[in-house]
Amino acid sequence: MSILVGRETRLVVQGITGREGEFHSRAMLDYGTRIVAGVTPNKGGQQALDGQVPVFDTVAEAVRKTAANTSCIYVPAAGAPDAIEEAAAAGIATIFCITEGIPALDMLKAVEVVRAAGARLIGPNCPGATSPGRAKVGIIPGSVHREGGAGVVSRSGTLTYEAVQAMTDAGIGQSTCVGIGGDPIIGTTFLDILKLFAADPETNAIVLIGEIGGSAEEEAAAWAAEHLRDVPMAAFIAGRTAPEGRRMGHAGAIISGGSGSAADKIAALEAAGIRVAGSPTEIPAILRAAGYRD
Amino acid sequence: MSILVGRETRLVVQGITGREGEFHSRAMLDYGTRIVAGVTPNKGGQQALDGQVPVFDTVAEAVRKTAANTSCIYVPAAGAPDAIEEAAAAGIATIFCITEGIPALDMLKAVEVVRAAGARLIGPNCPGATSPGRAKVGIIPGSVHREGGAGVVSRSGTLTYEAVQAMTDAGIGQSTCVGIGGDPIIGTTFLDILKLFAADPETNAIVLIGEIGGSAEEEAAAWAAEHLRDVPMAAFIAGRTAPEGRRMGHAGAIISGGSGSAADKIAALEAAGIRVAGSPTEIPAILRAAGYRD
Amino acid sequence: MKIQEADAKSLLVEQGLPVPGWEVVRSAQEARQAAERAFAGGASLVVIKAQVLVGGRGKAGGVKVAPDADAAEAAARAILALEIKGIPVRKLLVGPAADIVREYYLGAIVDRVSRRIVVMASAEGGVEIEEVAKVNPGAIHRLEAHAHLGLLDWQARQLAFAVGLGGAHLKDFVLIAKGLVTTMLANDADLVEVNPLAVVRETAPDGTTLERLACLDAKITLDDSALFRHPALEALRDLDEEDPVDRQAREEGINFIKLDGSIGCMVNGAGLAMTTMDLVKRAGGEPANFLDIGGGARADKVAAAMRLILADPQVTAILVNIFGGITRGDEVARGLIEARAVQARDVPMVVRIVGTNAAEAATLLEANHFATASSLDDAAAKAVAAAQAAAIAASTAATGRGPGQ
Amino acid sequence: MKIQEADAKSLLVEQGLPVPGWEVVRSAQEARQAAERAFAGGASLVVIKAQVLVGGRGKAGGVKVAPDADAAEAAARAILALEIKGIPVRKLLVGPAADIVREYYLGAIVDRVSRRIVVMASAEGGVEIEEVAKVNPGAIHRLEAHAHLGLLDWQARQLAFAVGLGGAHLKDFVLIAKGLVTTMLANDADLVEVNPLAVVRETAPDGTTLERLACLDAKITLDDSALFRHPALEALRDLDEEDPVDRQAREEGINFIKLDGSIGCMVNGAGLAMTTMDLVKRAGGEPANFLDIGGGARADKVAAAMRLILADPQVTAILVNIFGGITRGDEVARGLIEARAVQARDVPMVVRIVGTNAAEAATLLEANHFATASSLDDAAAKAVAAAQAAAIAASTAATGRGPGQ
Repeated sequence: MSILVGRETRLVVQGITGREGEFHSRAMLDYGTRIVAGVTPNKGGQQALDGQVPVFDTVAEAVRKTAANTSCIYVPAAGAPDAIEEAAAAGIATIFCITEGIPALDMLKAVEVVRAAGARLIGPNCPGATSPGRAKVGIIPGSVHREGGAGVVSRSGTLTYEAVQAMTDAGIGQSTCVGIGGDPIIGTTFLDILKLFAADPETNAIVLIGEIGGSAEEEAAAWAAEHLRDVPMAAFIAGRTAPEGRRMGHAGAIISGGSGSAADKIAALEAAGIRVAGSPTEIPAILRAAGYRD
Repeated sequence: MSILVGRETRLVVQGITGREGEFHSRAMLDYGTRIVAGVTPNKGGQQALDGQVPVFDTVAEAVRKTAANTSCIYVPAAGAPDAIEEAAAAGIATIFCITEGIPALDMLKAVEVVRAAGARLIGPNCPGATSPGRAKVGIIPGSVHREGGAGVVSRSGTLTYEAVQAMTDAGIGQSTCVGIGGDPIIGTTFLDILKLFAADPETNAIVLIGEIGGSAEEEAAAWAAEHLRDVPMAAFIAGRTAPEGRRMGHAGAIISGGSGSAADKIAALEAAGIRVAGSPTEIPAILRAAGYRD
Repeated sequence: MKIQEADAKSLLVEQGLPVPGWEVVRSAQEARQAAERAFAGGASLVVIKAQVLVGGRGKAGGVKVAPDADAAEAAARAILALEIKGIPVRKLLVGPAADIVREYYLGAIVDRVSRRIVVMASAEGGVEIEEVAKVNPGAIHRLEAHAHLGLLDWQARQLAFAVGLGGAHLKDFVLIAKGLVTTMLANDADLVEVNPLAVVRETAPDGTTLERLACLDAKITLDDSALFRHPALEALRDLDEEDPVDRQAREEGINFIKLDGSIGCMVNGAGLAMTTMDLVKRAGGEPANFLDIGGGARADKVAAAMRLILADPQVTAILVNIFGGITRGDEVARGLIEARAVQARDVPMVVRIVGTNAAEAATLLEANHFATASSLDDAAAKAVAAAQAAAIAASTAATGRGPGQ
Repeated sequence: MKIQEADAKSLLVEQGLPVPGWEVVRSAQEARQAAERAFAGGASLVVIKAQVLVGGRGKAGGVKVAPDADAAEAAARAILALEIKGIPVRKLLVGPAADIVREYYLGAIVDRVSRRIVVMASAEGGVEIEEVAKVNPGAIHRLEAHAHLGLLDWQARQLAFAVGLGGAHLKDFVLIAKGLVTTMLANDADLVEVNPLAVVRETAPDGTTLERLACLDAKITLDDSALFRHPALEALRDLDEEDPVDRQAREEGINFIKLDGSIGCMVNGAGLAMTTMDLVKRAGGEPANFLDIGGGARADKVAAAMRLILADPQVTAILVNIFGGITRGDEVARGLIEARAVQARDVPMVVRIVGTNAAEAATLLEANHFATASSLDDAAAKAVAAAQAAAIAASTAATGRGPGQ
């Protein structure tokens, strides 16, 4: 098993004929992900990726003809909320939105539509998810992974690669690595992913990589304290040196009104019995110290 | 038993201090309906109906303090959709909206809100419902009723009284009489009420009183043909002489584009094995001929 | 409320939709001048269309195309001489005729069943959509728009691909389809229809041609219940086509529809009013009107309703049917007594009042010598008999002989 | 993007909210004239407020009240002489001072947790809401508005009653609360705050007084991601308060924030950039900036980033940390080589490039004699060492003596 993506994933890529969409679709295919369809309005009938993937005008048609169950969106910010809503309405169960820079109010609306449709949205502004050896959806480089039993969840992109690479180098493989995205309004939170990992029999340890802004890490810590006492965990929080009131690259990474600081998050995690690494390279040792065995 | 209203009804009247609201609330109290609260913004703390009913500023407060589960709305058209949404958000399970003349687009929005809240809306532009001997909510004169086993559902007001009086005069009592309203966009349809009657052990016969416009009678007939074969039924359709393209008083009563005529509806009902009366006074005889025994 | 094509087009233009230009004229001479302006603007043909609120004007000869100003004037004269379904043509729309490549249907309605806005599109445009629905229902593509969301981009695209308007026209179709729903929401319309929506060929000044989408006809029905918040739209009501009695009824707050029969009806409640008409017909008579005095009517409203009924010279008998709930029977009786005291002509009247304060009403009616009835069936029969007696009396008066003589 | 109080008030006025008049001035003389106009308009007191984007101006002496023009001019001069949290005051708001009866808080935010618009109200207005949240959280009443629906009437009423603004002020409160959310939706704001919302006493020309609600202060933060669709709002960016380097970074499309340390950082990815800063600090150094070159950066962007870093004279060492995913390591290496070829001053640089095309990058860097590191911890340590060496060298140069001498 694994969460969110796996061998049962039948992927439709929205925006497959764009530069980003095509580049990453190729990498996903190379990794072994089953891409069953692409969608680009007005390019229906074409074949993408050297004839490997049929392109449709609408997600509904792609679902009807290919039984796609998962979507990955590389559509530019102005069109991405519409792409999310189209996927949800077409019955896609799991929607990854890689797109960065979507206005927050657009996302509030898209999240309502996704909720009403009973779908799951990961992102936006996220790197996607990889279940090593099974499938990857998004933009995480496949090379950083190793198959194993540790689940990784992160708000970040390259920081996740860094942490995962450190785990792989230390011999700790991953069940699934999920980037939930750096925006303030995202479809799936740390807490949601912790619950999925908790229910996944092949995930035996969890790594949480947070950053300044909001209180999602604190909520996750509170839940973990109650429900994940027996699961070896490690955490890392970026932004100990970030100044208050400035947005640190990610739209969601800002300490405001005295809340959302790294210190608060670290305190909450430690209080929940989760050790917080000073550097991503320390994560493997913390996991082992917490009882993780490969 | 009965449907929608009964001894378990704990009613909050929205607009209780208005002329209509006060007049009908008094009649409901006289009938024995348990009115636990009234709501009029800025009149919270007052007592309505000679001290018999406490008034609150908001429905939420009324629900919190009186455990109201049913609402009846006498608020003017401009404020009625908001009143419906307030009731739904406050957790009211059954909402009757008596108000006439609400714009259709406002109702589309209110219906979405009610759906999302999982509540039931009856109306608008409806006379309410009475479960004889138990409770009445709305404006149907209590005097027309008699306790019994026939369920009545109607799009009309005074026509319903006429039909129910004819039944009462003929010795056929009612389990519940429901007016679903004469507007094109209503919260609860014939079909919804048929399903409730079908599930009610004390309803042994059903009378459906329709009129021109829309296709709700046809849908109800199709369902009845399949599910109510064993239930004695009678119907009446108003508007055999109505000209096409004119709105006959009710916003929903219009034959347009060749659809919604009385002839179509009568044909559908007869095809479903339901006899359609030529006059409301014939309803009792049809019910008895269909096998109804008091 | 129905509004004229030209007004509907104005509402579409307000939302940024592509509608070819037009003028509204009231005479053949004005039509000629409008046509001349269209020709001067580069048109090679002009279209002249009757502006009436009833359907079927095409079949009735109410739409013509003209290649020059003389022909336009002649066409206008011919159309202005028409009566379409009993409505005399008083106004014309004149504008450049489009060079149509292909016609489509696009419409938005407030749908009773789904309780959503339903947007429909079809590649079979230019004909009545009800006809398409009967003959080839699969040709109509429908989808539901949430009133809070309007039509979403992906929904509009889905419709475009369904009717074969992807490719070069996709962007414009999305704009137009969304604009239809925006027009509906902005004006509280319950129907907004563009039929045909057409791909038209246009020639640029340099001689190159291009094809684009245009809304060639428009039909909009406004929600009467929402007019209170659109005072500007109330001005679009076409008083030319409204019966003066209808207007009077509207101003009195009475639901009134004039029909062709001889038995005037006064009822409280719309469903009961229709039923009363139906029972008049069943008893062998013909209702002269639909009239609902509404709930809780007082004596003055009853008197006003009586004036409306008596304004129709065809009315030879009156049936009053009141089931008192909110409405108090004695109030109605008082109104009837007042009305009869001042009414211009004497017409037999049968009154049935039951429900709230029926006993008081009965006392009043009896004291004032009104004919009454207990059941609705009985009341209808008596009213029909009275009308028949009046007809016989009238024919006797006309021929100078009584019946059977 | 933060905007000034006066601009925030303009956005509220656009939505029809009651905001007392004001003028923005840049000198004490202009302030005097504005005050004279306010007194001529009937004000008995004027308020002069510093227009700065940082909080706490009241405590810093940035808000004063004056009873006459002389006092207003003096107050303006005093405020214009202030620096508030390091920001010199350049602009003032001048307007009639309200006669405040009672203060409230009203605010709307885009809430991360509920993923709804959360509207908050409190009867404890005029103080920082974060303070109220800590001291008396029960005094803050919250409710969620759906982004598709906006704030509904009943929700606004509920808030009004919760803070004790029913009665005579109910209608105005509903208008203002709904207007706050409308302001948010119309401008893609992620925060709209009125603090205080106040009941103010006004005296009519005839001497009668009345009380009404007014928005006395306003704070709005706009969503940077949505500015592309609000070109007019981009003009509200206060360039006076923006560091020129920040502006340059924005124009280059680079996420850059200047800090106070000596080690310049260039990283791809925001989380990794923060982590790099954190590790610099952990290794005993101080980061000079946050800099994220974004995904897939090419050589020219790398060169631009390098210019931004070197524009800071405090930078004595540079740490480049790239984890190649979309970003190709060799592209970054080429950018670094180009940048170094033209750069004005020579600063030690430690480069770590892993991931996509790391091998090619390593070859390029080695050929060009760059100092490299394999792990991030190692890179941070080396950069800190280089900065410390530079500091020692500088102090040696300054004193004319080497270390240990």
